[in-house]
Amino acid sequence: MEHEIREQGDVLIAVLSGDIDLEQAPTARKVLLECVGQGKSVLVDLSGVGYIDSSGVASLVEAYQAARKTKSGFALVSVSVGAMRVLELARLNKVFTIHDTIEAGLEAS
Amino acid sequence: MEHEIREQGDVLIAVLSGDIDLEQAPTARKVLLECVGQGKSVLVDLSGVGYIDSSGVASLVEAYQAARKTKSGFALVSVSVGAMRVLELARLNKVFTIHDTIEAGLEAS
Amino acid sequence: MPLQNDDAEVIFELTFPACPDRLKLVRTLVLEAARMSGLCDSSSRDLVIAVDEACQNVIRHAYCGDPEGKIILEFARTADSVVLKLRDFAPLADVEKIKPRDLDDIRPGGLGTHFIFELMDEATFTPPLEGDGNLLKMVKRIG
Amino acid sequence: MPLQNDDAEVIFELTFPACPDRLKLVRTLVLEAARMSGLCDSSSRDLVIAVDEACQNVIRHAYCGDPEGKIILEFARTADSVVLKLRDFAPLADVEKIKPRDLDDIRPGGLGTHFIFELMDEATFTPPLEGDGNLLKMVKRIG
Ligand SMILES: Nc1ncnc2c1ncn2[C@@H]1O[C@H](COP(=O)(O)OP(=O)(O)O)[C@@H](O)[C@H]1O
Ligand SMILES: Nc1ncnc2c1ncn2[C@@H]1O[C@H](COP(=O)(O)OP(=O)(O)O)[C@@H](O)[C@H]1O
Repeated sequence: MEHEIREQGDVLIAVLSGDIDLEQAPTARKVLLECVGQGKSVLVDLSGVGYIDSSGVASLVEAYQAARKTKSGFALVSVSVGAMRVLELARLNKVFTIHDTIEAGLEAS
Repeated sequence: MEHEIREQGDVLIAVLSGDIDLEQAPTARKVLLECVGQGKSVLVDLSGVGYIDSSGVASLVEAYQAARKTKSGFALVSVSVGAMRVLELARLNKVFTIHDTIEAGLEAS
Repeated sequence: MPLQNDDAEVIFELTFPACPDRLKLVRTLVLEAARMSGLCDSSSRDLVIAVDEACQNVIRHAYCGDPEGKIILEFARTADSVVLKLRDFAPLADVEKIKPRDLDDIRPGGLGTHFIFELMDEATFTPPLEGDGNLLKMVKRIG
Repeated sequence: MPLQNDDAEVIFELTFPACPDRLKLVRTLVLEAARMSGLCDSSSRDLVIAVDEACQNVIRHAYCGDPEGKIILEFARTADSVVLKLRDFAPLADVEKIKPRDLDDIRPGGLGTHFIFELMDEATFTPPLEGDGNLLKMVKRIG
Protein backbone atom coordinates (compact mmCIF):
# COMPACT_ATOMS: atom_id res chain seq x y z
CA MET A 1 0.00 0.00 0.00
CA GLU A 2 1.09 3.54 -0.73
CA HIS A 3 -0.36 6.70 0.76
CA GLU A 4 -0.23 10.40 0.14
CA ILE A 5 -1.85 13.20 2.16
CA ARG A 6 -3.01 16.35 0.42
CA GLU A 7 -4.36 19.45 2.10
CA GLN A 8 -7.07 21.40 0.33
CA GLY A 9 -8.29 24.31 2.44
CA ASP A 10 -9.84 22.85 5.55
CA VAL A 11 -9.93 19.35 4.16
CA LEU A 12 -7.33 16.57 4.28
CA ILE A 13 -7.39 14.14 1.39
CA ALA A 14 -5.79 10.78 2.22
CA VAL A 15 -5.04 8.93 -1.00
CA LEU A 16 -4.51 5.25 -0.31
CA SER A 17 -3.49 2.91 -3.11
CA GLY A 18 -2.47 -0.69 -3.64
CA ASP A 19 -3.63 -3.48 -1.34
CA ILE A 20 -4.89 -2.77 2.18
CA ASP A 21 -4.59 -6.21 3.74
CA LEU A 22 -3.48 -7.71 7.04
CA GLU A 23 0.09 -6.65 6.30
CA GLN A 24 -0.76 -3.09 5.34
CA ALA A 25 -3.77 -2.30 7.53
CA PRO A 26 -1.68 -1.09 10.49
CA THR A 27 -0.13 1.57 8.24
CA ALA A 28 -3.55 2.57 6.88
CA ARG A 29 -4.88 2.79 10.45
CA LYS A 30 -2.01 5.02 11.56
CA VAL A 31 -2.28 7.32 8.55
CA LEU A 32 -6.05 7.70 8.90
CA LEU A 33 -6.04 8.25 12.67
CA GLU A 34 -3.33 10.90 12.28
CA CYS A 35 -5.45 12.68 9.68
CA VAL A 36 -8.57 12.54 11.84
CA GLY A 37 -6.49 13.68 14.83
CA GLN A 38 -5.84 17.02 13.14
CA GLY A 39 -9.48 17.92 13.58
CA LYS A 40 -10.07 18.70 9.92
CA SER A 41 -12.52 17.02 7.60
CA VAL A 42 -10.99 13.92 6.04
CA LEU A 43 -11.66 12.46 2.60
CA VAL A 44 -10.23 9.01 1.95
CA ASP A 45 -9.56 8.44 -1.75
CA LEU A 46 -9.87 4.73 -2.49
CA SER A 47 -9.71 4.90 -6.29
CA GLY A 48 -6.32 3.19 -6.39
CA VAL A 49 -7.10 0.46 -3.89
CA GLY A 50 -7.15 -2.83 -5.77
CA TYR A 51 -7.84 -4.93 -2.74
CA ILE A 52 -9.05 -4.28 0.78
CA ASP A 53 -9.84 -6.99 3.30
CA SER A 54 -11.61 -7.01 6.65
CA SER A 55 -8.56 -5.68 8.48
CA GLY A 56 -8.37 -2.78 6.04
CA VAL A 57 -12.08 -2.16 6.55
CA ALA A 58 -11.47 -2.23 10.31
CA SER A 59 -9.00 0.63 9.97
CA LEU A 60 -11.61 2.65 8.06
CA VAL A 61 -14.21 1.94 10.74
CA GLU A 62 -11.81 2.97 13.48
CA ALA A 63 -11.02 6.29 11.78
CA TYR A 64 -14.73 6.84 11.09
CA GLN A 65 -15.56 6.35 14.77
CA ALA A 66 -12.72 8.62 15.90
CA ALA A 67 -14.05 11.33 13.58
CA ARG A 68 -17.57 10.96 14.95
CA LYS A 69 -16.27 11.41 18.46
CA THR A 70 -14.76 14.77 17.58
CA LYS A 71 -17.68 15.57 15.26
CA SER A 72 -15.36 16.12 12.30
CA GLY A 73 -16.14 15.11 8.76
CA PHE A 74 -15.08 11.73 7.40
CA ALA A 75 -16.00 10.39 3.98
CA LEU A 76 -14.78 7.96 1.34
CA VAL A 77 -14.37 9.08 -2.26
CA SER A 78 -13.87 7.32 -5.61
CA VAL A 79 -14.22 3.87 -4.10
CA SER A 80 -12.85 1.26 -6.52
CA VAL A 81 -15.07 -1.61 -7.64
CA GLY A 82 -13.09 -4.11 -5.59
CA ALA A 83 -13.25 -2.01 -2.43
CA MET A 84 -16.97 -1.33 -2.90
CA ARG A 85 -17.64 -5.05 -3.12
CA VAL A 86 -16.10 -5.52 0.32
CA LEU A 87 -17.89 -2.50 1.83
CA GLU A 88 -21.18 -3.86 0.52
CA LEU A 89 -20.48 -7.30 1.95
CA ALA A 90 -19.83 -5.63 5.30
CA ARG A 91 -22.99 -3.52 4.82
CA LEU A 92 -20.84 -0.47 5.49
CA ASN A 93 -21.71 1.22 2.19
CA LYS A 94 -24.76 2.63 3.99
CA VAL A 95 -22.76 3.59 7.08
CA PHE A 96 -19.91 5.50 5.49
CA THR A 97 -20.53 8.71 3.59
CA ILE A 98 -19.33 7.94 0.08
CA HIS A 99 -18.78 10.43 -2.74
CA ASP A 100 -18.18 9.53 -6.37
CA THR A 101 -15.48 12.14 -6.89
CA ILE A 102 -13.08 14.26 -4.86
CA GLU A 103 -14.89 17.36 -6.15
CA ALA A 104 -18.21 16.11 -4.77
CA GLY A 105 -16.46 15.25 -1.51
CA LEU A 106 -14.91 18.70 -1.21
CA GLU A 107 -18.20 20.39 -1.98
CA ALA A 108 -19.94 18.45 0.79
CA SER A 109 -17.17 19.04 3.32
CA MET B 1 -2.91 -17.85 -26.12
CA GLU B 2 -5.23 -16.37 -28.71
CA HIS B 3 -4.58 -16.13 -32.42
CA GLU B 4 -6.06 -14.35 -35.39
CA ILE B 5 -5.08 -14.63 -39.05
CA ARG B 6 -5.43 -11.64 -41.35
CA GLU B 7 -4.82 -11.62 -45.06
CA GLN B 8 -3.38 -8.50 -46.61
CA GLY B 9 -2.78 -8.96 -50.32
CA ASP B 10 -0.16 -11.69 -50.67
CA VAL B 11 0.77 -11.63 -47.02
CA LEU B 12 -0.68 -13.54 -44.09
CA ILE B 13 -0.45 -11.81 -40.72
CA ALA B 14 -0.63 -14.22 -37.80
CA VAL B 15 -1.41 -12.27 -34.64
CA LEU B 16 -0.55 -14.31 -31.58
CA SER B 17 -1.32 -12.99 -28.12
CA GLY B 18 -1.18 -14.09 -24.50
CA ASP B 19 1.30 -16.69 -23.30
CA ILE B 20 2.98 -19.14 -25.67
CA ASP B 21 4.18 -21.78 -23.25
CA LEU B 22 4.36 -25.57 -23.09
CA GLU B 23 0.57 -25.73 -22.94
CA GLN B 24 -0.03 -23.39 -25.86
CA ALA B 25 2.97 -24.04 -28.11
CA PRO B 26 1.27 -26.92 -29.98
CA THR B 27 -1.50 -24.54 -31.04
CA ALA B 28 1.01 -21.88 -32.07
CA ARG B 29 2.94 -24.50 -34.06
CA LYS B 30 -0.19 -25.66 -35.89
CA VAL B 31 -1.35 -22.13 -36.68
CA LEU B 32 2.06 -21.06 -37.97
CA LEU B 33 2.69 -24.20 -40.05
CA GLU B 34 -0.75 -23.85 -41.63
CA CYS B 35 0.05 -20.24 -42.56
CA VAL B 36 3.42 -21.15 -44.02
CA GLY B 37 1.79 -24.09 -45.84
CA GLN B 38 -0.28 -21.67 -47.91
CA GLY B 39 2.85 -20.56 -49.71
CA LYS B 40 2.35 -16.87 -48.95
CA SER B 41 4.65 -14.59 -47.00
CA VAL B 42 3.93 -14.79 -43.29
CA LEU B 43 4.28 -12.04 -40.70
CA VAL B 44 3.97 -13.13 -37.07
CA ASP B 45 2.74 -10.28 -34.87
CA LEU B 46 4.08 -10.81 -31.34
CA SER B 47 3.04 -7.44 -29.85
CA GLY B 48 0.49 -9.08 -27.57
CA VAL B 49 2.65 -11.95 -26.40
CA GLY B 50 3.37 -11.41 -22.72
CA TYR B 51 5.36 -14.58 -22.31
CA ILE B 52 7.01 -17.05 -24.64
CA ASP B 53 9.17 -19.94 -23.50
CA SER B 54 11.53 -22.33 -25.26
CA SER B 55 8.66 -24.46 -26.56
CA GLY B 56 7.01 -21.37 -28.04
CA VAL B 57 10.33 -20.40 -29.59
CA ALA B 58 10.60 -23.93 -30.99
CA SER B 59 7.30 -23.45 -32.83
CA LEU B 60 8.64 -20.22 -34.36
CA VAL B 61 11.84 -21.98 -35.43
CA GLU B 62 9.89 -24.83 -37.01
CA ALA B 63 7.71 -22.44 -39.01
CA TYR B 64 10.79 -20.43 -40.01
CA GLN B 65 12.49 -23.56 -41.31
CA ALA B 66 9.39 -24.72 -43.17
CA ALA B 67 9.21 -21.29 -44.85
CA ARG B 68 12.87 -21.48 -45.87
CA LYS B 69 12.31 -24.85 -47.49
CA THR B 70 9.60 -23.41 -49.73
CA LYS B 71 11.52 -20.14 -50.10
CA SER B 72 8.57 -18.10 -48.81
CA GLY B 73 8.84 -15.06 -46.59
CA PHE B 74 8.70 -15.39 -42.81
CA ALA B 75 9.25 -12.54 -40.38
CA LEU B 76 8.36 -11.45 -36.87
CA VAL B 77 6.84 -8.03 -36.24
CA SER B 78 6.24 -5.85 -33.15
CA VAL B 79 8.03 -8.25 -30.84
CA SER B 80 7.10 -7.47 -27.23
CA VAL B 81 9.85 -6.74 -24.70
CA GLY B 82 9.30 -10.07 -22.95
CA ALA B 83 9.43 -12.07 -26.17
CA MET B 84 12.52 -10.20 -27.36
CA ARG B 85 14.33 -11.07 -24.15
CA VAL B 86 13.80 -14.76 -24.86
CA LEU B 87 14.76 -14.48 -28.55
CA GLU B 88 17.97 -12.70 -27.51
CA LEU B 89 18.77 -15.37 -24.94
CA ALA B 90 18.32 -17.96 -27.68
CA ARG B 91 20.44 -15.78 -30.02
CA LEU B 92 17.61 -16.02 -32.52
CA ASN B 93 17.15 -12.26 -32.79
CA LYS B 94 19.87 -12.34 -35.48
CA VAL B 95 18.38 -15.40 -37.18
CA PHE B 96 14.77 -14.27 -37.58
CA THR B 97 13.89 -11.30 -39.73
CA ILE B 98 12.29 -8.86 -37.29
CA HIS B 99 10.36 -5.69 -38.18
CA ASP B 100 9.30 -3.01 -35.72
CA THR B 101 5.84 -2.55 -37.20
CA ILE B 102 3.39 -4.39 -39.41
CA GLU B 103 3.74 -1.60 -41.99
CA ALA B 104 7.51 -2.16 -42.17
CA GLY B 105 6.89 -5.89 -42.42
CA LEU B 106 4.39 -5.48 -45.25
CA GLU B 107 6.70 -3.15 -47.13
CA ALA B 108 9.52 -5.65 -46.97
CA SER B 109 7.35 -8.62 -47.95
CA MET C 1 -0.93 -36.74 -8.28
CA PRO C 2 -3.69 -38.52 -6.39
CA LEU C 3 -7.24 -37.43 -6.99
CA GLN C 4 -8.71 -35.69 -3.98
CA ASN C 5 -11.89 -37.77 -3.86
CA ASP C 6 -14.69 -38.46 -6.33
CA ASP C 7 -13.56 -36.70 -9.46
CA ALA C 8 -11.73 -33.82 -7.80
CA GLU C 9 -8.47 -32.83 -9.47
CA VAL C 10 -5.86 -31.07 -7.37
CA ILE C 11 -4.74 -27.86 -9.05
CA PHE C 12 -2.05 -27.04 -6.48
CA GLU C 13 -1.10 -27.29 -2.86
CA LEU C 14 0.63 -24.30 -1.30
CA THR C 15 2.50 -24.44 1.99
CA PHE C 16 3.47 -21.15 3.62
CA PRO C 17 4.30 -19.69 7.02
CA ALA C 18 1.64 -17.76 8.96
CA CYS C 19 3.00 -14.32 8.00
CA PRO C 20 0.82 -11.42 6.84
CA ASP C 21 3.17 -10.69 3.95
CA ARG C 22 2.33 -14.03 2.32
CA LEU C 23 -1.33 -13.12 1.80
CA LYS C 24 -0.59 -11.20 -1.38
CA LEU C 25 1.08 -14.30 -2.82
CA VAL C 26 -1.90 -16.43 -1.86
CA ARG C 27 -4.34 -13.99 -3.45
CA THR C 28 -2.35 -13.84 -6.68
CA LEU C 29 -2.16 -17.62 -6.94
CA VAL C 30 -5.81 -18.24 -6.04
CA LEU C 31 -7.04 -15.65 -8.54
CA GLU C 32 -5.11 -17.32 -11.36
CA ALA C 33 -6.21 -20.82 -10.32
CA ALA C 34 -9.83 -19.71 -10.03
CA ARG C 35 -9.79 -18.31 -13.54
CA MET C 36 -8.17 -21.40 -15.01
CA SER C 37 -10.77 -23.51 -13.21
CA GLY C 38 -13.55 -21.78 -15.06
CA LEU C 39 -14.86 -19.37 -12.42
CA CYS C 40 -15.98 -16.07 -13.90
CA ASP C 41 -14.10 -12.94 -13.01
CA SER C 42 -16.33 -11.73 -10.19
CA SER C 43 -16.60 -15.19 -8.63
CA SER C 44 -12.83 -15.53 -8.85
CA ARG C 45 -12.41 -12.27 -6.99
CA ASP C 46 -14.97 -13.29 -4.39
CA LEU C 47 -13.10 -16.54 -3.87
CA VAL C 48 -9.92 -14.56 -3.31
CA ILE C 49 -11.63 -12.50 -0.61
CA ALA C 50 -12.86 -15.61 1.20
CA VAL C 51 -9.46 -17.32 1.07
CA ASP C 52 -7.67 -14.18 2.24
CA GLU C 53 -10.01 -13.87 5.23
CA ALA C 54 -9.65 -17.54 6.07
CA CYS C 55 -5.85 -17.34 5.98
CA GLN C 56 -5.92 -14.16 7.99
CA ASN C 57 -7.96 -15.82 10.70
CA VAL C 58 -5.52 -18.71 10.88
CA ILE C 59 -2.66 -16.23 11.23
CA ARG C 60 -4.40 -14.10 13.87
CA HIS C 61 -6.55 -16.56 15.80
CA ALA C 62 -5.27 -20.11 15.25
CA TYR C 63 -1.57 -19.21 15.50
CA CYS C 64 -2.11 -15.96 17.47
CA GLY C 65 0.38 -14.15 15.25
CA ASP C 66 3.19 -16.71 15.59
CA PRO C 67 4.91 -16.64 12.17
CA GLU C 68 6.37 -20.11 12.74
CA GLY C 69 2.91 -21.58 12.14
CA LYS C 70 2.52 -23.61 8.99
CA ILE C 71 -0.48 -23.27 6.66
CA ILE C 72 -1.39 -25.56 3.77
CA LEU C 73 -3.87 -24.51 1.12
CA GLU C 74 -5.11 -27.16 -1.29
CA PHE C 75 -7.02 -26.02 -4.37
CA ALA C 76 -9.00 -28.64 -6.26
CA ARG C 77 -11.57 -28.61 -9.02
CA THR C 78 -14.48 -30.91 -9.63
CA ALA C 79 -16.80 -30.92 -12.64
CA ASP C 80 -18.91 -28.10 -11.23
CA SER C 81 -17.03 -26.49 -8.34
CA VAL C 82 -13.73 -25.54 -6.81
CA VAL C 83 -12.93 -27.06 -3.44
CA LEU C 84 -10.37 -25.43 -1.17
CA LYS C 85 -8.97 -26.94 1.98
CA LEU C 86 -7.11 -24.74 4.42
CA ARG C 87 -5.14 -26.66 6.99
CA ASP C 88 -3.34 -25.46 10.09
CA PHE C 89 -1.49 -27.25 12.88
CA ALA C 90 -2.64 -25.05 15.74
CA PRO C 91 -4.59 -26.24 18.80
CA LEU C 92 -8.12 -27.37 18.03
CA ALA C 93 -10.38 -24.33 17.58
CA ASP C 94 -13.74 -24.03 19.33
CA VAL C 95 -15.93 -24.09 16.24
CA GLU C 96 -18.85 -22.57 18.20
CA LYS C 97 -16.86 -19.37 18.65
CA ILE C 98 -16.06 -18.92 14.99
CA LYS C 99 -18.74 -16.48 13.99
CA PRO C 100 -19.00 -12.85 12.84
CA ARG C 101 -20.19 -9.90 14.90
CA ASP C 102 -23.73 -8.60 14.46
CA LEU C 103 -23.39 -6.52 11.29
CA ASP C 104 -25.45 -3.71 12.79
CA ASP C 105 -23.03 -3.36 15.68
CA ILE C 106 -20.56 -1.13 13.81
CA ARG C 107 -17.05 -1.63 15.17
CA PRO C 108 -13.63 -2.57 13.84
CA GLY C 109 -13.30 -6.32 13.21
CA GLY C 110 -15.67 -9.23 13.29
CA LEU C 111 -16.26 -9.36 9.52
CA GLY C 112 -13.95 -12.07 8.19
CA THR C 113 -16.14 -15.10 8.88
CA HIS C 114 -19.17 -13.21 7.56
CA PHE C 115 -17.33 -12.68 4.26
CA ILE C 116 -16.38 -16.35 4.12
CA PHE C 117 -19.88 -17.67 4.77
CA GLU C 118 -21.43 -15.10 2.43
CA LEU C 119 -19.05 -15.70 -0.47
CA MET C 120 -18.69 -19.48 -0.41
CA ASP C 121 -21.41 -21.98 -1.21
CA GLU C 122 -20.08 -24.15 1.58
CA ALA C 123 -17.64 -23.47 4.43
CA THR C 124 -17.10 -26.02 7.19
CA PHE C 125 -14.58 -26.10 9.99
CA THR C 126 -13.57 -29.60 11.03
CA PRO C 127 -10.61 -31.30 12.64
CA PRO C 128 -8.52 -32.77 9.80
CA LEU C 129 -8.99 -36.45 8.92
CA GLU C 130 -5.53 -37.26 10.26
CA GLY C 131 -3.09 -35.43 12.49
CA ASP C 132 -3.71 -32.36 14.59
CA GLY C 133 -4.77 -28.88 13.69
CA ASN C 134 -7.85 -27.54 11.97
CA LEU C 135 -9.31 -27.86 8.51
CA LEU C 136 -11.58 -25.39 6.79
CA LYS C 137 -13.23 -26.76 3.67
CA MET C 138 -14.66 -24.18 1.28
CA VAL C 139 -16.64 -24.91 -1.86
CA LYS C 140 -17.60 -22.49 -4.61
CA ARG C 141 -19.75 -23.66 -7.48
CA ILE C 142 -18.77 -22.84 -11.04
CA GLY C 143 -21.29 -21.01 -13.23
CA MET D 1 8.16 -22.93 9.53
CA PRO D 2 11.70 -24.30 9.68
CA LEU D 3 14.47 -22.24 8.21
CA GLN D 4 15.92 -23.78 5.10
CA ASN D 5 19.54 -23.58 6.23
CA ASP D 6 21.82 -20.74 7.27
CA ASP D 7 19.58 -17.72 7.29
CA ALA D 8 17.28 -18.80 4.45
CA GLU D 9 13.61 -18.03 4.96
CA VAL D 10 11.09 -20.13 3.07
CA ILE D 11 8.64 -17.91 1.19
CA PHE D 12 6.46 -20.76 -0.04
CA GLU D 13 6.43 -24.36 -1.15
CA LEU D 14 4.20 -25.25 -4.09
CA THR D 15 3.23 -28.82 -4.96
CA PHE D 16 1.62 -29.44 -8.33
CA PRO D 17 1.11 -32.19 -10.87
CA ALA D 18 3.33 -32.38 -13.95
CA CYS D 19 0.76 -30.79 -16.29
CA PRO D 20 1.58 -28.06 -18.80
CA ASP D 21 -1.45 -26.03 -17.73
CA ARG D 22 0.07 -25.48 -14.29
CA LEU D 23 3.02 -23.51 -15.65
CA LYS D 24 1.02 -20.29 -15.83
CA LEU D 25 0.19 -20.63 -12.14
CA VAL D 26 3.83 -21.24 -11.31
CA ARG D 27 4.94 -18.21 -13.30
CA THR D 28 2.37 -15.94 -11.65
CA LEU D 29 3.38 -17.08 -8.17
CA VAL D 30 7.12 -16.91 -8.78
CA LEU D 31 6.87 -13.41 -10.26
CA GLU D 32 5.04 -12.12 -7.18
CA ALA D 33 7.41 -13.89 -4.78
CA ALA D 34 10.46 -12.57 -6.65
CA ARG D 35 9.21 -9.01 -6.40
CA MET D 36 8.41 -9.31 -2.71
CA SER D 37 11.88 -10.77 -2.17
CA GLY D 38 13.48 -7.64 -3.52
CA LEU D 39 14.47 -8.71 -7.02
CA CYS D 40 14.11 -5.92 -9.56
CA ASP D 41 11.52 -6.26 -12.27
CA SER D 42 13.78 -7.58 -14.99
CA SER D 43 15.51 -10.05 -12.67
CA SER D 44 12.10 -11.21 -11.48
CA ARG D 45 11.06 -11.87 -15.04
CA ASP D 46 14.30 -13.67 -15.79
CA LEU D 47 13.75 -15.86 -12.74
CA VAL D 48 10.29 -16.70 -14.04
CA ILE D 49 11.78 -17.82 -17.37
CA ALA D 50 14.31 -20.08 -15.66
CA VAL D 51 11.72 -21.66 -13.38
CA ASP D 52 9.28 -22.19 -16.25
CA GLU D 53 11.99 -23.95 -18.28
CA ALA D 54 13.05 -26.07 -15.34
CA CYS D 55 9.45 -27.16 -14.66
CA GLN D 56 8.92 -27.80 -18.34
CA ASN D 57 11.93 -30.10 -18.46
CA VAL D 58 10.66 -32.06 -15.46
CA ILE D 59 7.29 -32.46 -17.19
CA ARG D 60 8.77 -33.46 -20.56
CA HIS D 61 11.95 -35.30 -19.66
CA ALA D 62 11.83 -36.47 -16.04
CA TYR D 63 8.18 -37.58 -16.15
CA CYS D 64 8.05 -38.03 -19.97
CA GLY D 65 4.69 -36.27 -20.06
CA ASP D 66 3.01 -38.36 -17.38
CA PRO D 67 0.66 -35.89 -15.61
CA GLU D 68 0.56 -38.07 -12.48
CA GLY D 69 4.09 -36.93 -11.69
CA LYS D 70 4.45 -34.70 -8.63
CA ILE D 71 6.59 -31.56 -8.59
CA ILE D 72 7.56 -29.51 -5.56
CA LEU D 73 8.92 -25.99 -5.88
CA GLU D 74 10.42 -24.38 -2.79
CA PHE D 75 11.15 -20.66 -2.90
CA ALA D 76 13.42 -19.24 -0.22
CA ARG D 77 15.18 -15.96 0.39
CA THR D 78 18.51 -15.27 2.05
CA ALA D 79 19.99 -11.86 2.82
CA ASP D 80 21.32 -11.46 -0.72
CA SER D 81 19.67 -14.06 -2.94
CA VAL D 82 16.64 -16.15 -3.73
CA VAL D 83 17.12 -19.90 -3.65
CA LEU D 84 14.72 -22.17 -5.50
CA LYS D 85 14.61 -25.93 -5.20
CA LEU D 86 12.69 -27.93 -7.76
CA ARG D 87 12.06 -31.51 -6.75
CA ASP D 88 10.67 -34.40 -8.74
CA PHE D 89 10.16 -38.07 -7.95
CA ALA D 90 11.11 -39.46 -11.35
CA PRO D 91 13.95 -41.92 -12.01
CA LEU D 92 17.41 -40.48 -11.46
CA ALA D 93 18.40 -38.29 -14.40
CA ASP D 94 21.76 -38.63 -16.14
CA VAL D 95 23.13 -35.21 -15.25
CA GLU D 96 25.73 -35.47 -18.04
CA LYS D 97 22.96 -35.43 -20.62
CA ILE D 98 21.28 -32.30 -19.28
CA LYS D 99 22.73 -29.71 -21.59
CA PRO D 100 21.55 -27.35 -24.34
CA ARG D 101 22.11 -27.77 -28.06
CA ASP D 102 24.85 -25.80 -29.81
CA LEU D 103 23.18 -22.40 -30.19
CA ASP D 104 24.47 -22.08 -33.77
CA ASP D 105 22.74 -25.29 -34.78
CA ILE D 106 19.35 -23.69 -35.41
CA ARG D 107 16.58 -26.21 -34.79
CA PRO D 108 13.44 -26.46 -32.67
CA GLY D 109 14.22 -27.31 -29.03
CA GLY D 110 17.40 -27.60 -27.01
CA LEU D 111 17.19 -24.14 -25.42
CA GLY D 112 15.66 -24.64 -21.99
CA THR D 113 18.81 -25.59 -20.08
CA HIS D 114 20.70 -22.78 -21.83
CA PHE D 115 18.13 -20.30 -20.49
CA ILE D 116 18.42 -21.74 -17.00
CA PHE D 117 22.24 -21.62 -16.86
CA GLU D 118 22.30 -18.17 -18.47
CA LEU D 119 19.70 -16.60 -16.20
CA MET D 120 20.60 -18.08 -12.83
CA ASP D 121 23.74 -17.35 -10.85
CA GLU D 122 23.84 -20.98 -9.85
CA ALA D 123 21.97 -24.06 -11.13
CA THR D 124 22.90 -27.53 -9.94
CA PHE D 125 21.21 -30.87 -10.51
CA THR D 126 21.66 -33.32 -7.65
CA PRO D 127 19.83 -36.28 -6.21
CA PRO D 128 17.78 -34.96 -3.27
CA LEU D 129 19.22 -35.30 0.23
CA GLU D 130 16.59 -37.88 1.10
CA GLY D 131 14.24 -40.04 -0.94
CA ASP D 132 14.28 -40.64 -4.66
CA GLY D 133 13.88 -38.28 -7.57
CA ASN D 134 15.91 -35.30 -8.65
CA LEU D 135 16.62 -31.89 -7.22
CA LEU D 136 17.52 -28.77 -9.15
CA LYS D 137 18.82 -25.96 -6.98
CA MET D 138 18.79 -22.51 -8.54
CA VAL D 139 20.17 -19.34 -7.00
CA LYS D 140 19.68 -15.78 -8.17
CA ARG D 141 21.43 -12.96 -6.37
CA ILE D 142 19.49 -9.87 -5.40
CA GLY D 143 20.71 -6.50 -6.66
N1 LIG E 1 -9.23 -19.97 12.15
C1 LIG E 1 -9.73 -19.64 13.36
N2 LIG E 1 -9.28 -20.28 14.48
C2 LIG E 1 -9.77 -19.95 15.68
N3 LIG E 1 -10.72 -19.01 15.90
C3 LIG E 1 -11.21 -18.34 14.83
C4 LIG E 1 -10.75 -18.62 13.52
N4 LIG E 1 -11.42 -17.82 12.68
C5 LIG E 1 -12.25 -17.07 13.41
N5 LIG E 1 -12.14 -17.37 14.73
C6 LIG E 1 -12.94 -16.76 15.82
O1 LIG E 1 -14.08 -16.16 15.23
C7 LIG E 1 -14.13 -14.75 15.56
C8 LIG E 1 -14.72 -13.96 14.41
O2 LIG E 1 -13.82 -13.95 13.32
P1 LIG E 1 -13.96 -12.87 12.18
O3 LIG E 1 -15.39 -12.79 11.77
O4 LIG E 1 -13.01 -13.21 11.08
O5 LIG E 1 -13.59 -11.47 12.84
P2 LIG E 1 -12.26 -11.03 13.61
O6 LIG E 1 -11.17 -11.93 13.16
O7 LIG E 1 -12.04 -9.61 13.22
O8 LIG E 1 -12.59 -11.18 15.07
C9 LIG E 1 -12.72 -14.38 15.90
O9 LIG E 1 -12.65 -13.28 16.76
C10 LIG E 1 -12.19 -15.66 16.56
O10 LIG E 1 -12.57 -15.72 17.89
N1 LIG F 1 14.74 -32.41 -15.69
C1 LIG F 1 15.35 -33.20 -16.60
N2 LIG F 1 15.38 -34.52 -16.42
C2 LIG F 1 15.97 -35.32 -17.33
N3 LIG F 1 16.58 -34.85 -18.45
C3 LIG F 1 16.60 -33.56 -18.69
C4 LIG F 1 15.99 -32.65 -17.77
N4 LIG F 1 16.16 -31.41 -18.26
C5 LIG F 1 16.82 -31.53 -19.41
N5 LIG F 1 17.11 -32.81 -19.69
C6 LIG F 1 17.88 -33.30 -20.87
O1 LIG F 1 18.61 -32.21 -21.40
C7 LIG F 1 18.28 -31.99 -22.79
C8 LIG F 1 18.31 -30.52 -23.11
O2 LIG F 1 17.24 -29.85 -22.47
P1 LIG F 1 16.77 -28.42 -22.97
O3 LIG F 1 17.97 -27.58 -23.19
O4 LIG F 1 15.79 -27.90 -22.01
O5 LIG F 1 16.12 -28.65 -24.41
P2 LIG F 1 14.92 -29.63 -24.84
O6 LIG F 1 14.13 -29.89 -23.62
O7 LIG F 1 14.18 -28.85 -25.86
O8 LIG F 1 15.57 -30.84 -25.39
C9 LIG F 1 16.92 -32.64 -22.95
O9 LIG F 1 16.68 -33.03 -24.28
C10 LIG F 1 17.00 -33.81 -21.98
O10 LIG F 1 17.65 -34.90 -22.58
